[in-house]
Amino acid sequence: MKSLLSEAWLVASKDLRIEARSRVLTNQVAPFAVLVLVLFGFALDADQRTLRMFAPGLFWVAVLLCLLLAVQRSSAVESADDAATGLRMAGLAPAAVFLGKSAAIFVQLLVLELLLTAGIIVFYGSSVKNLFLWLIAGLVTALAVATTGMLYGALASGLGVRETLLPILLLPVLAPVLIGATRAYDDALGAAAVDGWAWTGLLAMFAVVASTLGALAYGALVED
Amino acid sequence: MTNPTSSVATTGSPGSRALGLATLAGLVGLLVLAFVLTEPDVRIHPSTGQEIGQFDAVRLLYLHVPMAVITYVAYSLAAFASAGYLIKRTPWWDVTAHAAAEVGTVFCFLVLVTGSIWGRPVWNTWWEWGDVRLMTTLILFLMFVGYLALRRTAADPRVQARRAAVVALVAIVDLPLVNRSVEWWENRTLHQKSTLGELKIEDLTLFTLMVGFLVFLMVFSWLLLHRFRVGWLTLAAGEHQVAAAIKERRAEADGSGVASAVGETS
Amino acid sequence: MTHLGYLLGGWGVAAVLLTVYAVSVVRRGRALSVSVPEDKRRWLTSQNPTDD
Amino acid sequence: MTEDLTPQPSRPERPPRRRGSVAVIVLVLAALVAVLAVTLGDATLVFYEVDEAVEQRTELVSSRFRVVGTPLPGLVETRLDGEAAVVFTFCASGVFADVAHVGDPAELFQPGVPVVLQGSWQAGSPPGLAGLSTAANDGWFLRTDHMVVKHDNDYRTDEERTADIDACGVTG
Repeated sequence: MKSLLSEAWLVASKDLRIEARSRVLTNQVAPFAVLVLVLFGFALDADQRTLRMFAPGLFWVAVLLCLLLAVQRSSAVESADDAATGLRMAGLAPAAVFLGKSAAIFVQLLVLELLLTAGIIVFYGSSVKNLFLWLIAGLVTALAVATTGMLYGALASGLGVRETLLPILLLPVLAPVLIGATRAYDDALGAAAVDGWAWTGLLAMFAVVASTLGALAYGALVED
Repeated sequence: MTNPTSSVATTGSPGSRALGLATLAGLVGLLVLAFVLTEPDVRIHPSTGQEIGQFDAVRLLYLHVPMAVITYVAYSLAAFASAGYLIKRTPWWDVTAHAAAEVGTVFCFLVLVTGSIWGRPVWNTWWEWGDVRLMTTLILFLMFVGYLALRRTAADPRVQARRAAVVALVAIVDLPLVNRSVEWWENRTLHQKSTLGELKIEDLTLFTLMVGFLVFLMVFSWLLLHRFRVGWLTLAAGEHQVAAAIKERRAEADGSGVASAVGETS
Repeated sequence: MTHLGYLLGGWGVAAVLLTVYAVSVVRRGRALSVSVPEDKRRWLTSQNPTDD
Repeated sequence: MTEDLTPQPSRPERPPRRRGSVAVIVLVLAALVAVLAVTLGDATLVFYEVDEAVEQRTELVSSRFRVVGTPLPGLVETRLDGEAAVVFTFCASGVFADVAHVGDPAELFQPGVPVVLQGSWQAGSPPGLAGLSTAANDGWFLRTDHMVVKHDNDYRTDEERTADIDACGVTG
């Protein structure tokens, strides 16, 4: 168990170092996320009340779009120069590779969520009414979508049509997560009267199952 | 038509032809039951004295409900065969899973469309976001659309089969939610509860629905059989082409003396 | 009959789609059958095929 | 050229192995179903019933929601803010609320048949309140703009199924 975690940490820190050096997150994904928020603003005709009401849903749609980019990036890093073979040859447990790469996506999503929260406060006039719920729901949703995204990233990788196949495979599976995360943020941002904690519980369960399933299935998916 | 070795090569066999004819006869029978023999759903409200019910729109349910059940059957079979493939790793399981998923998706699409057409007059809406069964069915459909998209990639068949099996197994998680949603969200969702579960149906209406199940099970079986054979032929054609190509190259090699040129002896 | 348009639409779309799909499957089968020798089409053989 | 290069009939790509992990995956999937079912059951609230909507009026005020109930006999056709509206009393579990529904009602809409309405609470009285015999008249009404009929699952003959209809005090 200890070695699994330390191997996962190795993989995660490797991916994060690559992201830090390539600056794809800061130079491309983050501006894209803000752009999505701005586009929603244009589309909804800049009505502050409407925007505030729909801010939770728009927030999570933006996160899912960024997730697609992050997962594509994560697989692209491995397929370039056949680095994936290198990883396998290094004798790392597939579960550790899965958890490590998911953790790297998770960290990137957290950065994006912070940025997007600032974005909806500035552009839509939202305010965080329940800071603790905002934090916990943001963490568990990021975990749920990062692990699910990583699993489907592995499913779609190496087929030559990853860019188009990944969204159609991944987004339907994440539909329940989108519903739950939106309801949780409805509560956290005071956009609607719902019980955000009940939904956060659901999201946490989803995250646990997705991590377990991903860690178990990843090995079978990458062995070729 | 009945000669299995007729000059036209088909995926038909005597059994499948008999099944096909029986299915067509069954469909005609179902149409007569659904449109001629059964009554529209009308009753008198006990207190207001007004006519209430679905009226003739109920005739769409003899189509919609059996197809929904067949969708469950098809997707369950696809998931079962996918699990079978992951354990046995033989093409038979993979071809079965693919065939069941494809036919199931045709049925699932029709379930969504006919449900929508029924919902417009009866519910007053083509689509209702406040209905859990509608949402879970749509997600199920989209997940299997993704499955079929994955199957159309030009990957190594074994890689593709393995990944498709995982996609099908994850997708099938949604199926119990679709099926049980009307019970779990009993007073929270628009969809009516199962009629058969509580036996709130009788006589000719029940009989027609049962005939509907049987007929659409036959339609499904016929389509599955032929779709399976198409999948099987696709595999065989691939192998046969490779074999023929090797034979051809070999013939060329023998003819031009390449074999001796490269020092091979036979 | 009330809602006749909806009834025709619902049954019609099912009939059309199922027919189109069935025809496409049969046609795919015919096209492929030509390129496969008869012994690979095991539903044509008289004895029951073994599971492989 | 003694070795046969033609492809062999398909055979297992490798012997079956790790049945255990397949079993674990199946178990995890089963757990996911259970988890989704239990948590969704707690967390999802697609509709409020009329009595819940009345009870939680202070929390619900200013938000849009769906509410299910049975319209009582006595429909008043009127206008609200210049649009055609139908005003009636809505009931579930013996709790009443007044409704002003803007726009065309559903084709199969009639008293005694449960409907789901989408809208929000408004303070005041709906127009045409005086025409309702069983009005709640509590200083609030539901202003709704989307109506769907909640159909039941009963297809029996009149004698048996009428006994089951939730009358909700619909006494004519």
